[in-house]
Amino acid sequence: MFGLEKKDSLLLLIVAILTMCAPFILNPFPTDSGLAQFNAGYPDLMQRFVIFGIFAIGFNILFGLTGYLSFGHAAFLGVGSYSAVWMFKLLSMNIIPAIVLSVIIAGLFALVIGYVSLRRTGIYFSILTLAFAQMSFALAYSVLTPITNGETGLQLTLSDPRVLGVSATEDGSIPVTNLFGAEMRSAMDVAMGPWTFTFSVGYYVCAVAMLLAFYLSIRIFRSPFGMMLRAIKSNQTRMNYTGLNPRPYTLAAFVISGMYAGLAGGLMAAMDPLAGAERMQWTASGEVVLMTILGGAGTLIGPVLGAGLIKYFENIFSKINDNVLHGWFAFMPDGIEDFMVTLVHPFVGKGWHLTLGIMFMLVVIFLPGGLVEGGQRIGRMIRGRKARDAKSTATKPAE
Amino acid sequence: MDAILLQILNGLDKGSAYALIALGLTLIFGTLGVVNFAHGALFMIGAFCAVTLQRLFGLSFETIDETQTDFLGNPLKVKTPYVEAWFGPDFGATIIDWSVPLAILFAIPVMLVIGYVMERGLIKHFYKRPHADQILVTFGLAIVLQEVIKYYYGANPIQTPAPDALSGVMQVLPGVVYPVWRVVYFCFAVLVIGGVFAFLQFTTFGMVVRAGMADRETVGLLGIDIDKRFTLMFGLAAAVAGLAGVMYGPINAPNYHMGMDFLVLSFVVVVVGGMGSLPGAVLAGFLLGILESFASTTWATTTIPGINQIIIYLVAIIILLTRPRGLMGRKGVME
Amino acid sequence: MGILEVKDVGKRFGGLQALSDVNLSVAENTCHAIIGPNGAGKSTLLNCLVGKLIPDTGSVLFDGQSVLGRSPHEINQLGISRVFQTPEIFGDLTVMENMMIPLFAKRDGAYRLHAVKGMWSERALVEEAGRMLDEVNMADKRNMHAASMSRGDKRRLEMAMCLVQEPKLLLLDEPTAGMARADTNNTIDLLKEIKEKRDITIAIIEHDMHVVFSLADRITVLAQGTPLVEDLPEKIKGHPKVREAYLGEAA
Amino acid sequence: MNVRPDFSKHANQAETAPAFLSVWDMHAYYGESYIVQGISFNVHEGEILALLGRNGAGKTTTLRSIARMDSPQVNQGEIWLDHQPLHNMRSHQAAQVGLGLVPEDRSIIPGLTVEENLKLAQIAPPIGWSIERLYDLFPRLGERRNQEGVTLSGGEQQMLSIARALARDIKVLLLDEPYEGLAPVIVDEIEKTLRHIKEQGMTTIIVEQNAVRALQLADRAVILDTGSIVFDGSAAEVLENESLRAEYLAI
Amino acid sequence: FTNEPTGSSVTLGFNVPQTGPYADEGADELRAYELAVEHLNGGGDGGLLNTFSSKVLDGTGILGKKVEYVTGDTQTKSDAARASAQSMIQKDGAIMITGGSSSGVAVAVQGLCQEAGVIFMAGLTHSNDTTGKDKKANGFRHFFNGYMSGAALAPVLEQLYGNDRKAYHLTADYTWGWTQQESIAAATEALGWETVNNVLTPLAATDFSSYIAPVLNSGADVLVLNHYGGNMVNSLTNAVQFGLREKQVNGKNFEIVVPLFSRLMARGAGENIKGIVGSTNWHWSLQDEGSKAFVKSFGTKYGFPPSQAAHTCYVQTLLYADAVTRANSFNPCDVAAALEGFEFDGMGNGPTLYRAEDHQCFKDVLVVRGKENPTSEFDLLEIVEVTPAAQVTYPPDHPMFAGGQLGSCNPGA
Ligand SMILES: Nc1ncnc2c1ncn2[C@@H]1O[C@H](COP(=O)(O)OP(=O)(O)OP(=O)(O)O)[C@@H](O)[C@H]1O
Ligand SMILES: Nc1ncnc2c1ncn2[C@@H]1O[C@H](COP(=O)(O)OP(=O)(O)OP(=O)(O)O)[C@@H](O)[C@H]1O
Ligand SMILES: [Mg+2]
Ligand SMILES: [Mg+2]
Repeated sequence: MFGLEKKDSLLLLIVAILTMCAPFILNPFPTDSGLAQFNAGYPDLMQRFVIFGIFAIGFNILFGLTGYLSFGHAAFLGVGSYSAVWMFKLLSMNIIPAIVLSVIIAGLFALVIGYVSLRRTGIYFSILTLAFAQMSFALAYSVLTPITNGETGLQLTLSDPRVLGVSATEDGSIPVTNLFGAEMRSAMDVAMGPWTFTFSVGYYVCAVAMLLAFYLSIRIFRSPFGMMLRAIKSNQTRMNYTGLNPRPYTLAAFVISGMYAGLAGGLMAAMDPLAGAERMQWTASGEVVLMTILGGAGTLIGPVLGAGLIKYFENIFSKINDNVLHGWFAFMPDGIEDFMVTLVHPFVGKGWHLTLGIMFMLVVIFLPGGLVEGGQRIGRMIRGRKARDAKSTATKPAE
Repeated sequence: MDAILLQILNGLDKGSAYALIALGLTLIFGTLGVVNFAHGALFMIGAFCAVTLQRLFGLSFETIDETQTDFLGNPLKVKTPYVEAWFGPDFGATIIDWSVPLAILFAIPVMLVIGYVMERGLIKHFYKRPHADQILVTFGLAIVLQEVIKYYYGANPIQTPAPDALSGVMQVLPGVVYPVWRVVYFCFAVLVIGGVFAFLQFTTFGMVVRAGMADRETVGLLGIDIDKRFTLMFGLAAAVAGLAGVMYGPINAPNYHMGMDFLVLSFVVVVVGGMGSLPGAVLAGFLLGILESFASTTWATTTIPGINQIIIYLVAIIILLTRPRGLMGRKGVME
Repeated sequence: MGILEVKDVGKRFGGLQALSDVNLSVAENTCHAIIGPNGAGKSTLLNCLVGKLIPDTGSVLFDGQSVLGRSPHEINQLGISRVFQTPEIFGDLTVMENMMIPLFAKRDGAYRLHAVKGMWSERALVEEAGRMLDEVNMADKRNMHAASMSRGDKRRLEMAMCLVQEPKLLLLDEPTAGMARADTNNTIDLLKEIKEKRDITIAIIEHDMHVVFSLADRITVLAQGTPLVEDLPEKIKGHPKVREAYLGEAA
Repeated sequence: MNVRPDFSKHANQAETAPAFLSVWDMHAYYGESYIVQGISFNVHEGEILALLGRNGAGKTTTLRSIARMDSPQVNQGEIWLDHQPLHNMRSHQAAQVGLGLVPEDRSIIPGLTVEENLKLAQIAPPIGWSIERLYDLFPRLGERRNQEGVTLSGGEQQMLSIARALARDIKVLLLDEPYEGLAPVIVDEIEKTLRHIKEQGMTTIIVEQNAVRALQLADRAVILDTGSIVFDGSAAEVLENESLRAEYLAI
Repeated sequence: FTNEPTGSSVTLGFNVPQTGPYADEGADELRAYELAVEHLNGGGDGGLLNTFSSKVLDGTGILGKKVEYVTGDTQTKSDAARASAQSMIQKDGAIMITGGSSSGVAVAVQGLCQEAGVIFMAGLTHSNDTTGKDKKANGFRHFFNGYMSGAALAPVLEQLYGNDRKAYHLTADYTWGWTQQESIAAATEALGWETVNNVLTPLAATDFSSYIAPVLNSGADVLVLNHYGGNMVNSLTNAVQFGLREKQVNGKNFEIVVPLFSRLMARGAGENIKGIVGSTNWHWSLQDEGSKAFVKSFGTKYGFPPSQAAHTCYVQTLLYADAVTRANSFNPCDVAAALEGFEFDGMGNGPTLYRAEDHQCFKDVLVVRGKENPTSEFDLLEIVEVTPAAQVTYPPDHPMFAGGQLGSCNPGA
């Protein structure tokens, strides 16, 4: 299918089904049950899942294949967001030109930074990218405020020129981002028994973008280009003496992953037209690194899983406060209820960082290949012993 | 002229903080090859050793003073520290006053134990793992350490003042005054840096650890128990980081995220200094400290707006592009 | 004039003159062996030919073109392939993928972005790689992880990677070191066959005299950075100086 | 205290003298791959044992298992050296008991000079030859003492690796292809040295592709094939037995 | 309209920093919110409901619906704050969002609430922009702002330090810092003070020594620190280290001014805060009935007095509930209309006006000073002056607030 091998087609198909059905899958608990707290099927978070998924997929093309660890990838995401918001301010609220521009600008940015940074390898490369991103962040936060609106972030206002649209709608508010008229913010609630599912235009736009991005990344992984990138990671000397110049390959990978980041940034702005400087800070770059490693660097689906998990923690665990905890344990006798609440309290709500930190450690200690390895182990357990004697010594290339 | 001198002093001072943190980091990162994102947390824990000691000294019993009222209008509870009750108000107050210098004695064993536990319990299993895994696990650890501190001490900064005798300003040159504690900090940094250098230079320890880093297997074949030395090295690095933190407390009040604030910077310093080079890290620390100080003068910021925001990164880029392995990096370390 | 012309090449490492006044001419479609004591400068000379080192003095002409100042991948594109003294292969890749990379390099040049093409759809290349693996007796290992092979196998793989590029000049730095006798003999046969079938020039460094004398058309003996003698194999065998400095009782 | 198992029952031949180094029913894995599949053999004090076999037969794996390296993992079996159970030890402990290994890739430590590489060997007890005595044995190393070890020529690295093993006071020397990459004269030289230290009572296991040379030196030979022992007997026997040589050694 | 409450309860969203440097401030805000909910639902001692001039709230929730709440973590980052607010709106059906402890976050979330069609009741945000160039029809601010700080401080500074002073400003290099610096400089220059220099400091700075040292020889005799939070604690600590407090310049004592104070930060600054003058929105030692009632119910519940952030958040919640009740509708547009031009008293700041033109509250501003002999760890500031509202009021078209439009109220879907 689509020029993919059977295994990859299957993976793509599964991912496609999962993303298309996400509004159901992510809302497994009836709306007024205590566990509804764990539902993640609302548009904003679903959009974040797929947008950060795109970001991580792109990052993985660079890091997972070539092993070059960029610590400044958030800069491209930030640049993408800024470009998109400017496009909304100046041109039109249609997201297509905005996203196209953000991909292009992020690509150009990546070309320049990559050209310079790729003169070094290993940690020296990482620090160079970090330095560029931190400079972008610092400048965007202060000196470049006329372009970036500094601390607050670039927002739409009622006085934007918007040549191919209106500055303000008739009722005096800022127009909404749309795809040829389909508003990103519009959503449809469907109630089915005790469940409510929300289908939002924005999410499906992002989901389609992610599927395309994912498909492209599979193609890249399985292409001669992908193999060259893995070869670069494995042995640059041999690469050179085989008549291949590693630099253009790594630069291409860098630019491609920068464009993925730009796409993510553009989509982010399309869903929620604001672009803040924090998006470029090292913590943001670090986050995508963590997502990729958490999910499984060099695997196809890992980065998406990693992105999902971190965003889930950030948005769901942080909202569980003592009040909610008391609600959960209300069925217990008073003393035990309080005890349980005290026990769980440090790990949720304002303690969500703690849980995240512990989870990072547990995953990397027990699942050296990230979440994907966890999945593989479960799969192996299910397939069980019958396959054991048929084992071959050949090591399969990374998923 | 005075202004320039002051900025040089400031630079040396900032530099000594950078150099101390980078020194500890480069022992773990440049020598043991572990990308230790928890290093900032070690620095922070050092600072909180001082906070803890200050709290311990400050443990008080309460007496009720009927003449005053608290914010709810109830009689005011007056606290008296036990040390003042036991050792007399004067000596007790002196002990409390000197809690930061005393915390050095407290921090060394604490940090060694933390370093030991961290290495044996966690890092040991990660020497052979990819750097990416090291990043994830140490970052996770850093968050956990931070959150634990935050849970007990809150998010706000907590002052750990220098003893009275060492606070205030001193005359460093006619007409130029400078805070006493900052001078103390600088001297302390020079002492610690010198000590670490001497230890690694005049013993074979440094060579063995470097060799073990480059090729663990072979070093084992030569009968050397490299694990023990790695542990010791890690403990040493933790202690250096912790001491840097203890002494930094009076300059800026410790808070739970101070480590993260320094983390990125200290990686930059180590890499600019060159991977695997202690003198490089120290040199880069002082260099960046001084440049940062000068970049924040009015003259610099009016010439190039925003230069004070980016100077460190700009210099890092320039140095890394002109010198492939930073200032004094060794070949083949994390390239 | 030979396909490879080395003139007055000299190279210094700090206090050590590793090469001085090296002159060498390798005729097309011959096998030229370079032998000499350890540390004589043989590998250094090879490094100068492939762009890993830049000689301090002298010139190196390949096929009439100077190779000095070119980067390694450009030199390879001119038609020089090299097998290293310690195997340099792509350890993280499978044997088959290891073979594909030189084939792409040969077909597409130093850089070409096939970002979305399926790799195994390159039928012709896959077949060619398979054929070469057959020739070096590694067909059964095609899906193995290169890093987890024994060292002799890595050697053979590296040689196959070089051969499949069909270079004009093949540089071999101790290709059979650590290879089992049987495979050494196979390698000799393979090299002979290749030399005859495709018009290829070989320069080989080897300490195994059996290999040297089976393959070489001419031999240069290098000692302390300078050529001691250059002659036909039979002459070298009996040369007293060479016997003393290098061959010992083995000859 | 340490009850030494009676290996004579398991060994291929009845032995009279007690073995100095005993390997009994050893199984070794690289991760999932089962490489050494239950081998047993004995080496007597002062004996030289040649361990032979094709590429990938498991020779290196055997030596690494005896030296207690982290990989491969030995899941089963016993290894005894001079009444001490090595199978419970880590590599540095085995080294302290008196085991010395010259690895096949030489393992010169990057970043250290020649002299530092040697000094490193003399940090943990027991200490063997002095550095000066080693320089007498390999004058080339003395000349290069301040050069970084990894920039040595291939042969020089081999010398350094052997010298490093001798710098420790070892009871058993395990050599993994010591002649590889060495000029014939140097091979003669090293062979002489090996005979010399044998006279002083050193027990040696040598793995070598140059089987004839190894057999001329050795007292006994063990031949491995795909992880199992196919022959265990005197070296002379192998030299005489055509079919054995043809089948497993291709000579 | 968006999230119209249909059941027996109504959900409010409390979006505060729970992680990061402002976590303690966020925690205090959250306490205040919980207290407010308790009081609205008829629990506790009723707190400010008893002193509030509007009497429509009766402890039965809002319009008879029980008040429930959800919490979220802004991390003091615009993106995270918006994500958190989005989840409250989309997932939990929150009808009003409130909270925050920095202007960047407030402006970002305010913009979001405008687009989504819910009311935003800002927490601690001091930048002029929140109700200036970035004002929004759905957003309301009770807290004071940079301009008001300047206007309140200036007369006190004149009285304390005279009108012949040379001021040196250190300013956090982002929008809040700039607007505050602009306001303070304008107010002090109007007194006759001279601004000798204004140096912008990076947000990420921790050690301010290289910014403080030049002050020593600049000829300035007043240092104004336009910093907040950790920046303020560090710059103040550094300034004291350099002996500025003991210094004599131009024959006068050198003085340090910190225009925006908060007790939590004062606590972080420790001894260094003593004698330093600044402004604050509210302080627990105020003796009016409203303040006393609030301190009492907060202090009884939590064991320590509330911070100004807690106060403003509590009041905002009550004001929202009151507006809904008066409008008799949860429709954001009706609520906004009820808040616009609303005058009230008894909330601890004296008579207050929610001005219709920019949704900014106008009320008395406190000028405070670090206390020399504190009796407890909370007793850090003493009130120097209560500047009457009239003195800090400015016209809606004041140039420092120009450039934005409220737009029209958005009730959402
Ligand atoms: N980078 C370097 N720095 C210093 N000396 C070097 C360097 N590279 C090689 N040498 C020295 O140059 C001399 C020649 O080395 P080369 O590797 O060319 O020898 P060779 O002839 O290939 O020997 P062998 O047969 O042992 O491989 C050696 O003495 C070696 O120590
Ligand atoms: N690190 C490794 N991981 C997995 N398999 C390995 C590894 N190293 C070696 N092997 C496998 O173990 C088998 C035995 O290898 P070993 O290196 O012991 O052979 P050898 O007899 O020393 O061969 P050679 O003469 O080529 O050195 C080979 O099939 C090889 O593929
Ligand atoms: Mg060589
Ligand atoms: Mg081997």
